[in-house]
Amino acid sequence: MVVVVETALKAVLILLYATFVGFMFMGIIRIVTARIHRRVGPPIYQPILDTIKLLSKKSNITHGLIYDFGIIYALGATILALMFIPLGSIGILRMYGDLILITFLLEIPMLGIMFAAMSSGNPWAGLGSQRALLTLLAIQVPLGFAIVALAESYGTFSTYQIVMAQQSMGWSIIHLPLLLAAVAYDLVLQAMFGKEPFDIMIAPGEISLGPMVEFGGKHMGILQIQHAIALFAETLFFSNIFLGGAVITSFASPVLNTLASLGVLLIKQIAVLMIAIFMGAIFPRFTIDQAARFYWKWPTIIAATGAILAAL
Amino acid sequence: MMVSQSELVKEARENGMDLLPLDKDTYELFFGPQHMATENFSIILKMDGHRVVKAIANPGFLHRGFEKLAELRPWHTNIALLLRICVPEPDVPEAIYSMAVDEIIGWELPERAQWIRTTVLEMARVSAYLFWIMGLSFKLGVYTAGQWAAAYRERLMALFEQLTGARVYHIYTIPGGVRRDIPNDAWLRRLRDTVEYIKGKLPDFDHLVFENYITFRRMEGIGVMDKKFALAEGVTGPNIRATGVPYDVRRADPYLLYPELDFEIPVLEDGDALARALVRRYELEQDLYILEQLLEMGPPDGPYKVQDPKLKNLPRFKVPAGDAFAHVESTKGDFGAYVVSDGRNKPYRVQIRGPSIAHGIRVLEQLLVGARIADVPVILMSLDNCPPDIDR
Amino acid sequence: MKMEEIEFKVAPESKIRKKPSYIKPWLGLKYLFKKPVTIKIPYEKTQIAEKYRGFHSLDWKKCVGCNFCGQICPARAIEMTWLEVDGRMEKRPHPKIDYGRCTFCQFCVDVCPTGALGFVSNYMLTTEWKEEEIQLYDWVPIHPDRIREINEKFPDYRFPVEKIEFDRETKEVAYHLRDGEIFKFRILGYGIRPPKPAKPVKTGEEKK
Amino acid sequence: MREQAIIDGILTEAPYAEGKVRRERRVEFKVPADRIRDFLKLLREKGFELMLQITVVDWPKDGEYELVYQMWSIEHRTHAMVRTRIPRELDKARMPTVRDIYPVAETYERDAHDFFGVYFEGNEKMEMPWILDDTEQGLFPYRKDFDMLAYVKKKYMILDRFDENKDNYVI
Amino acid sequence: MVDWRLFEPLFDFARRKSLWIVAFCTGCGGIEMPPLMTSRYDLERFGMMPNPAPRMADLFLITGYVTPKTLKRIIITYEMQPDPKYVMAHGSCPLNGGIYWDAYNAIKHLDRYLPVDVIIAGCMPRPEAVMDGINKIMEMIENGTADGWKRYKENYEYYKKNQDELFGEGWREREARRWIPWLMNRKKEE
Repeated sequence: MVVVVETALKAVLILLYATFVGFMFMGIIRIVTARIHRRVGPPIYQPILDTIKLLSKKSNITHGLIYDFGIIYALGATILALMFIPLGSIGILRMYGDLILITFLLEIPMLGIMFAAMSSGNPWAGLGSQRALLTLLAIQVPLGFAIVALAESYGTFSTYQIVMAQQSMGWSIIHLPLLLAAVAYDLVLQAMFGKEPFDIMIAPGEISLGPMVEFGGKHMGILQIQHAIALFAETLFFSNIFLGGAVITSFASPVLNTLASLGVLLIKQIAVLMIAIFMGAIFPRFTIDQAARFYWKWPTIIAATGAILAAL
Repeated sequence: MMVSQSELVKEARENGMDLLPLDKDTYELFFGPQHMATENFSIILKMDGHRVVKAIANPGFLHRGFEKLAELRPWHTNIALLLRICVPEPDVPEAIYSMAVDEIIGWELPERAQWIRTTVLEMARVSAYLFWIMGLSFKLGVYTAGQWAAAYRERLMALFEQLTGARVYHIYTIPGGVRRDIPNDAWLRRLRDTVEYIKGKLPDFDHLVFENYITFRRMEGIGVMDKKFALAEGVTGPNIRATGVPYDVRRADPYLLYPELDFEIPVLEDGDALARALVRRYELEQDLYILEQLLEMGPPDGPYKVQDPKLKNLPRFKVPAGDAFAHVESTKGDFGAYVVSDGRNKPYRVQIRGPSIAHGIRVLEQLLVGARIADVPVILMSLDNCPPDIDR
Repeated sequence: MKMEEIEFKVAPESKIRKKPSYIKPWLGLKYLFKKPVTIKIPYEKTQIAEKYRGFHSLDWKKCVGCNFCGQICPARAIEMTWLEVDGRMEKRPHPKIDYGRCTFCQFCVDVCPTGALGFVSNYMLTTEWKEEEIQLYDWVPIHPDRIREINEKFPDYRFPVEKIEFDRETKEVAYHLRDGEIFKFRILGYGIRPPKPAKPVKTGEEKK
Repeated sequence: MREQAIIDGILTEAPYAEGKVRRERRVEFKVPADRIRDFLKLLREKGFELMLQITVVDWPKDGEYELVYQMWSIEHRTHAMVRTRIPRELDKARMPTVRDIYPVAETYERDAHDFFGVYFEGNEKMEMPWILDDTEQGLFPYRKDFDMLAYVKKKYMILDRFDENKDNYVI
Repeated sequence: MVDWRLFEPLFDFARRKSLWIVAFCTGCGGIEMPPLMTSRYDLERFGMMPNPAPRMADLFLITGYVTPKTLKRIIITYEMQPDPKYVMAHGSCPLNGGIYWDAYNAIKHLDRYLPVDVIIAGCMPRPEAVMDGINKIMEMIENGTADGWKRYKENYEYYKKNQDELFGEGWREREARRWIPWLMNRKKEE
């Protein structure tokens, strides 16, 4: 019984922490982008206010069961993914957190959003869903090769074991094959964050936010929370498998150890985020066919080379 | 209770709600006016997947009936009205209307007025091009360059404000000269600084937009026009220069001080969106160069408007009967005005010919066929379509 | 088409063309640590040009009521109004300006033969859409010195009048100026011709 | 003179037209309405490649519309106005289209049809909705006899916030 | 159930600080929108940003004159926004027609067709004036006086009557079907 309560408590705490830090990440994205634009930008807590406002809307438009369910589905999948990823020395399901499972769970929120968007019947949402599907398809290939490279090189699919292995042999990216995999994975992350040049599925100037066009009020609010958690989970996953994660045991107190490892992880996550922001600020958007061709070309070649090198 | 699909369709048809897909392959898509890329202009697209099958331009959201309104207001007052035709560069309608009226009356403009008018027109061109860079980069998705362009344009806005007393609607060029003199020498110095400043910032735009690999990928081979097509469709301005026709009103039909100024006309043969963008980019550089030359020349001494006793009583100011056509080179193309007077204190007929009426309807409809939905904003922006001057 | 006939100076193609690059866009990050160009408006003030075309001012003593301003106005925002201040009727009608129409072209100032009508650089007027607040958009301008005094006290370019009260029955108008002063007069009628004092004003012409 | 030479070159092949030089780089032709297609075809051959606008001027005193085809020649660097007159009654105000000669004329013809009611025969987009909204179509607001103030009062039921008695132009 | 009224102050604070704007430039004032949104005046400092989709927007800026053809779209867009929503009118034209007081194709008194919360003077208003108007709307949200959306619900009959008088009955369906014959290459059937 105590174990159940403790696990539940841990889960809630992780969720709260992830949501909060995710919102801060959203704020950081907006502020840093603003600074590159030579302007001041919003306060860092702005995304939280946005979400509160969206949740407090008085009228909500719904288009049926699938429409509501898709959103919940997206949020649930993201939370589940978060639970599988090791967060420093804490983790609920980290033992079961296998690379393929987490990657899969991080991608399916997009499917949930697409269900909802398609059921709204808006042509823009339909267009956006087409694009999102194709993007999803395009990133599979480099993603797969990157994971193969990781698994080949560490001989395991478990995220936690990869993190532990990195404690002894150094970060993944200092090994050439894994560096290549990391580059490919980072390009994929750009699409998962929805930043330029791969923000094709939302593309405000072209298809007016695509799948999001019909969402308003509470639906959009939940999507904002989902986005925040997803940001946290994706950066966390990347820092875990490529940037060494954080397992700090140098302090006597376990609380201090946990805090220190969270801090280290946070720095790594922000570093991952910054690369995404910088790339997003300076490149225009690809069209969907160009993006697909791009993903099937460069990142695939890089990741495949990494996988082959790792296998040798 | 279950209602079958066919019954629903029938009920919808009876209630006039036949909004189903057009046929089994295509669907209807309203592109605008509530859309970030269109600026209150609407294109009705028949789509097949993400390809456009047919496009119909639907103008008229900004129609106010200027040509009728201008017939009911005194000659000078029309300046305050007609400049609303082209919002990004309101000096152009002012200038063409004033030039046409000047021609009907037969006024010789004082040299100082000519200098000021040329400077204002060139400043308007620079500001409109910066605005266009902003629009292009917002539509391409490289927001950084757009934000910078809008910020640098504010410097020109401040200069306009000091010269004319307003930020956007200057109401400055009037028949017979301009309304105010240059405020002081500090203004000229500030203009020189601004020209230098914007010139120094041009490489930044190059890095982000015009030399960016992805921009090339997005714009190459999109919306291709050839020379014959462009001439037949009445395309003017940078758009026709991008197809290889060196037509520039400033050289072909010189006005104001342009015969004395030295500038180059960029001409490219490709006729695609990229060529149009590069031509505009080079023209921005040339406009800054023209401003430098004008500043070098310095404003000549003398009156800033025609000394005519008739100008004392503006409401009763009469223009002799006659008609005239005047046009200038705006950033969008050949902007013309045809003014008819019947000798009273109001114009008899004013027709403004915006370049976008040629670019925005037939050219756009034909260029969009076969384009991807992502190319639609790029084509719109590369044509630099300005909806208010279609609608008037 | 004969190209040789056109002696345009055509730019060489090499100057116009650009080379695509993956590397150069990264230079776009160079302003990341520079100071933003933003004017932080509630805390900073922008510099308004000295002769910015803002609201009008009117020297009532100089105004001769010639209606030139009313004739030139493209929006017909100006109407001549007969006023009564402190029980004495003004000898000439004065222009009443409707900012629900005015386009701030200031042609009226240009044509004013005596220089009575002028403009100040105040430009800010924000109200709710309520009948009593919209009254603010319709006023007879006050003396430029008076506006200048108010501007010295409140340097934020706002409309110099805070509230306009208008009694539809008695036609009495009260301007509540921003520095607390109340300025009262009565509207007798509209038009260039003086109103007939004996005849009661028609209800159809009810006007602020 | 260059302009005179252009006119002479054109008029020898089109004896039905009149031409004159207005000033440097501006020429003017008067053509009967039924020969407009022949004349524009000729102009196109003679190097007037761009059509800038079709202007309609309403002359109710003469009972006529004046159509001004504004042409520009990049080759000669000259602006040509081709004037023609047609009756202004709505059922008689008909012109042959020049869409096949200058494709862009289609747009200008739609414009003229919407605002003046000139019907261009052969232009199949004549019936297509153009700038004006449903309620204004068929009003032809740019005609001189369109009473705008009365129409505005009827349509918006308000001309001024407070007073509705202002029904004539002060100017 | 949780009593959400307790959280109203927090909600009002969030609504005030995160006004998303519909990206719909309805008139000339649209030209001052880019400077407002971009580096020089940077509205994002107040948490405002243009939003391409009306479903998630709160504030509607009527940037200048409104023609009947645009007004149809404005009404449809306005009705798509979820409550609470606010409308701000720029310049003179929506109030009284402005310079288009006698134009046959410009709306004279916007309040007859759509509830407007704040109006700012100017032709066109400077960005500072627009920011002042936004400030005003923020204050009104705090006080609870920005109730245009409530008025629209309560007086829907009145607004609908005016709209129908202007456009003719059944204009929504007519607008939606208008282009289908032309897209399908068949002439209007009527």
